[in-house]
Amino acid sequence: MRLLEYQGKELFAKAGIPVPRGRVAATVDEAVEIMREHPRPSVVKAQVLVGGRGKAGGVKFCSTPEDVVEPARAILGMTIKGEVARRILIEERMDIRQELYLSITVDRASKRPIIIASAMGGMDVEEVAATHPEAIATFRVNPAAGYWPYIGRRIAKQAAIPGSVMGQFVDIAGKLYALFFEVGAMLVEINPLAVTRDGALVASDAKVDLDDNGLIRHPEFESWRTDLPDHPLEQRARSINLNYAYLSGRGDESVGVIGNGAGLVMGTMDAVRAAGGEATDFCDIGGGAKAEVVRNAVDIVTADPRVKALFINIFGGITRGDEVARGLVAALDGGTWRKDKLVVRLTGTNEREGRAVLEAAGITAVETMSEGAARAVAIAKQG
Amino acid sequence: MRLLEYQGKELFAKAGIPVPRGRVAATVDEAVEIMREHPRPSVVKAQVLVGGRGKAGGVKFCSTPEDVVEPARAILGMTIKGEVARRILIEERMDIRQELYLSITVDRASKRPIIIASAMGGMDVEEVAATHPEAIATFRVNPAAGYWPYIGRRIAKQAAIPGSVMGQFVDIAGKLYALFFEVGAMLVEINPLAVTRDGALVASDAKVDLDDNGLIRHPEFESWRTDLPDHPLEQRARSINLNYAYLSGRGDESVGVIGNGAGLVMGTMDAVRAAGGEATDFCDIGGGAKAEVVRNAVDIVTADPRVKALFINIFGGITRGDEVARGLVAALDGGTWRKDKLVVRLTGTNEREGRAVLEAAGITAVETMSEGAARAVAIAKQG
Amino acid sequence: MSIYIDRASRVIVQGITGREGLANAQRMRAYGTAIAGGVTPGKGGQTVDGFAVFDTVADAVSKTGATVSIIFVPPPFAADAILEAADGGIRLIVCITEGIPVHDMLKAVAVLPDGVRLIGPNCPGLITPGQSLVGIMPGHVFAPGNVGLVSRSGTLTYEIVDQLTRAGIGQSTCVGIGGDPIIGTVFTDCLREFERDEQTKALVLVGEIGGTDEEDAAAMIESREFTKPVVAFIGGRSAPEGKRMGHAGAIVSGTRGTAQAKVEALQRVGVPVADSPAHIPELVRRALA
Amino acid sequence: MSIYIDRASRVIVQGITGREGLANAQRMRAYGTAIAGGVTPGKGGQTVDGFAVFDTVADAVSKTGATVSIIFVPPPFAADAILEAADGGIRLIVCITEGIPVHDMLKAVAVLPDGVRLIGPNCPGLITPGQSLVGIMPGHVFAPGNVGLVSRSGTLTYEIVDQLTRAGIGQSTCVGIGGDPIIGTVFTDCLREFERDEQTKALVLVGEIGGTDEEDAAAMIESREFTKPVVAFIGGRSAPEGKRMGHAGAIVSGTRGTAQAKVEALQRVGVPVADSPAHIPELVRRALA
Repeated sequence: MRLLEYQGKELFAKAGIPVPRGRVAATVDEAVEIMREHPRPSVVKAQVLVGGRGKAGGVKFCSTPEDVVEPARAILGMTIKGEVARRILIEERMDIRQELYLSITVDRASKRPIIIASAMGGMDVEEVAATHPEAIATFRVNPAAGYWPYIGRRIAKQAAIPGSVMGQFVDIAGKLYALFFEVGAMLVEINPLAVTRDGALVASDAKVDLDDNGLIRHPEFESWRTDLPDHPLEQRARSINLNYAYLSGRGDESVGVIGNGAGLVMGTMDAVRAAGGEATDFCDIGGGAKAEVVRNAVDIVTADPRVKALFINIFGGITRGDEVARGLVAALDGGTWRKDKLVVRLTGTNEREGRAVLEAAGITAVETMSEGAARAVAIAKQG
Repeated sequence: MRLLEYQGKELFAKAGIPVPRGRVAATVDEAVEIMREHPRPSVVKAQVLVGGRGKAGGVKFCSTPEDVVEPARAILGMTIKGEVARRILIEERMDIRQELYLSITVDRASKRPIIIASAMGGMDVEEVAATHPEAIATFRVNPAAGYWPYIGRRIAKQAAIPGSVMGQFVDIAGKLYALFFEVGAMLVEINPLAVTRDGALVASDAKVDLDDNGLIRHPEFESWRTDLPDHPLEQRARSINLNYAYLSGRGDESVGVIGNGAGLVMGTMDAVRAAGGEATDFCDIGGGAKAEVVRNAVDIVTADPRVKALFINIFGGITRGDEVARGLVAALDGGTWRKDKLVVRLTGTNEREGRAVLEAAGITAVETMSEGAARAVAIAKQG
Repeated sequence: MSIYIDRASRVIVQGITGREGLANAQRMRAYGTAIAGGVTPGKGGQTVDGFAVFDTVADAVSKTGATVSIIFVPPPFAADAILEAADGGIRLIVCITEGIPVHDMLKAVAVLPDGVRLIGPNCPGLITPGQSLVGIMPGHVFAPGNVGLVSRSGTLTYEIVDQLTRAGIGQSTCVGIGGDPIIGTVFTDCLREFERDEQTKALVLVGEIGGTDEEDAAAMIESREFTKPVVAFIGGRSAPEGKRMGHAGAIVSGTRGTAQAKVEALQRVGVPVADSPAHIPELVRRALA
Repeated sequence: MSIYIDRASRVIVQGITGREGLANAQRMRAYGTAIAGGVTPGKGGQTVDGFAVFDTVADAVSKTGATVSIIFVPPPFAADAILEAADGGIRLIVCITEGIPVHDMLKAVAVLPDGVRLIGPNCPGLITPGQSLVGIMPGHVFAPGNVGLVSRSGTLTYEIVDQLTRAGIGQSTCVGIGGDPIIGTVFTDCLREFERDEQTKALVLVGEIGGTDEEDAAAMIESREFTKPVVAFIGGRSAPEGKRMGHAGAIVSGTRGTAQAKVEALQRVGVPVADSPAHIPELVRRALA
């Protein structure tokens, strides 16, 4: 679960990492109220997850309750790369001398958290990494040993962090590491980590991505979900614990794909593309799914108006073919989806029983994935 | 720093370990007030560090504000094994079905915290360990791995903790382990860990010993110091960071020993005993001590009226002989201690300069430790 | 021969009294796996459908001599179960559980003792066809033979194995390593084992977008640490790039991790990469020729 | 020969710009130790009394090739300094600092990599007389020879060595392992090294009340893992038992840990235990005869 900047900064502040003074507003009136309480040179920032909001006009300045109106009105409701800014963060402006970079993420290869730092922070750090890899310092922390100050000193030295802020840097890196584990994050990133004119380090931005599996330990973050601009179908799927993704795509000639197992669904999407089509809806019913789950999956995928054909690909292991078939028939009976826009491939456990259920409902299953993909694409192209 | 029961229970409660409801009182009036607020069957317990308070009359019962007066009056100020009970803990009485044992301490050999548990808790657990070692379960936790619930389950199984309280036991063991590290303890012990009639586990007693070196991270515990019944000379020594121990002993013919390095001081005490005497005051001035430290050491040791002879044994490494000599002369000049009741042995770094300082003040240093010990004992015996 | 498991492997099931645990214990037993018993704290001494239940892994190991365990406990307790297995004397731990917090796994993997192998979590387990199934795969699609398989995917693997078996190509051992960010056993671990295994004459490697496990395997092939013929398939080639956030991922993996990068890394070291699972049997046949 | 250090040992001083660090760096250099430089974060690039200062141990190691470090940093930062040394490539770490929180050491020792030896903390260091002093001992009381010494005490060791040297008995290497509850190197570690060291013909073991390190050494002598003659002294025989609290300590150590238990354990395996440091030279002479 990715957090908006203001949510990330709330976590930073609790962890003792310095952030600019600021408050979030959802309306122009709230923005005016904030500026009335704290009339000072401020920056107004669109709260979106996508990058590049500055170029898109999502960052503006103001100093008084009067001149916040225009920026707030402009940004609230603005769409940036398909994402609607529903909130703005109003923060005091800082006098920044240098922009550093600091992040911690999960390094799959070493199976460890990796701390990444650079003295060349800001928008172009990824470019720096590609062109000047020596300007990027990394340290893979053994989680059993944990963070010790020498790690921060070593990174700071390697990344050429200015000596004058070394102590602060080592401290912030330690707090960021503690926060990373405390909240179960996949990523915590401060970019830029600003050096102000008076020599203080301040987290000028905050990107936090929480491990969804870790949220069982953090029910307190669930309330932040509503802030996230997911597609409504994704929200609906999540509410019933279904693994569904609404993918971008042209939308015409689209195939919705349902399968058991993320790998199989991805493989099926590959097959759809190989057959000349495009999959825009990904739905994994998981292992051992009951009829009810299948029915929900069909309901959600067919609710996407872009979908012109539905391809259900099941390879039964612990998932039973007859359960899937029953769910499918129930979904079609209770819904408006037409059988002739459906392709089913069913094999593995209880395959025979499943096929019988389908045939009784007038549905014939195909034999192979390739065959099914070809047929689904043909249906989608008919429109 | 060893904590009194009520202090340990305060830490337990914060850590989420169940303790009986109770409050501490320093006067009879406070005790009456506590019983007035909570008139219930209660136990009144002397707050002392020594064991065996029950047999010594330090544990009594009451139920009303009236009948707490007698026990409170009896226990407050009571001396148990040389220790004065300055406070009483008044707790609700529990209906105990079984007494378990649970502790965590530092195991030097494995360099790990060791969790110890037994289903045979209470006063006699040490006896159980000696006679029925199989009734004691232990687990040396790798601090890098930390405590995991399986450890608690494994110990519980091995110690035959009743299955009905296994979940609570695993939870309490985890909380006790976290507390152990949180406060930097050398020992956390729950004995007995009571199983009440309604099947709940409650810490009936609490023994916590904090690592003195760890107190730099825990200034909050310093305020608890005043509760501890140390000897006033020990308190004075601690206030100036001097490593001093007031040892029990007959007190006549006593030798006070000052040296640099705990091992050397202990060795010197051994030499005093070998010479037929007894050392009652241990003072280690540490490495590289300045004259001021030596002066303070002499002041404190000679303030013990039992001391009949003072033996100062210095083997100069980073400690300089002339510094020691100057501190010694200053102490004698400013105090009332007589030179003829003093034996000095001085060797190592700046030995010659030190001897010169002493001789100028009319003090002759002996050559060896054995010689010094013999002379000190002879002086002490003269009285 | 085979890798990791064979007919002699004695297996305990952690979480055996749960629905999943029991059903899969029965399926494994039916396949021929030597299930020695199971573990459910607090239920030691009971018997479920003929399986002896123990309170702790240590107890189960000391009483049954099992050296393999398979874990079906719920996500919040699974990392604890893994470490209990290791501490209890288990040498091969197969964790099926899906949805374990990544940080639980970061900690557990970091303290797993040397000499203990973890497969998974969030994996279908492994199978040495005709001998032992320690997992949740549909055993009937597998057939004994001389092709090894290692896969990050579950059901996609069944699909591929089904095609291999129908084409008359049997398998030595098939390992599903799981798709979570932090897993115990990666491709290169399996390649090392398959290199030593005399029965295995060729290998099918089923990768997926994300991570650099496929690139690492390619590097191992390039350095001749793995010398047998390999056929690969990379799942998710048509999947859109996820909504990316932050620069850290890009800094760590650079240009690696995409389907494109994986395919190129493998092709560069001479590994044919199938466009579709349907092409795999033909590529394997050629590799064995 | 010698153990742990010799003339070739290149040493860096962590905390070299502190009062203790600098004074001891100078003393060690004067003794002949090859001091390669020192480390003080934030002072890299400076020079103090001819010693090059580096910001990090990694930096110092890469620029000087040192493999030994001695630590003089204040207690709250000492465990961090130990781990920095290990991470930076140091193989032998000697920690002089007194007063380190026990829990810092529990954690640091648990994660110290294999192959890295820590001596101390709260120890006087070690010396191979005539070659290298990595510690705070008064070098002039030591003399080269063939008797090894290992001690839990500081100044008591100087006392004993002084008597050995005056009696014409030189030393191969003397190691002060420190008196804290958690230390990196214990008696048995040193015995293993001294057993292999050809120069060492006999060993003086200076123990102390508390712990079971002396009993462990006795067990090693009994099992013939250590075969050279040993002479022992146990300090604190007249010390009163500390005010004991709780049962845990007694449960862990049983009847061990007292001076009496240690003396008996050593005597039982044929080790003479001196009543007073003054008797040690005579016992050593007899052991060598």
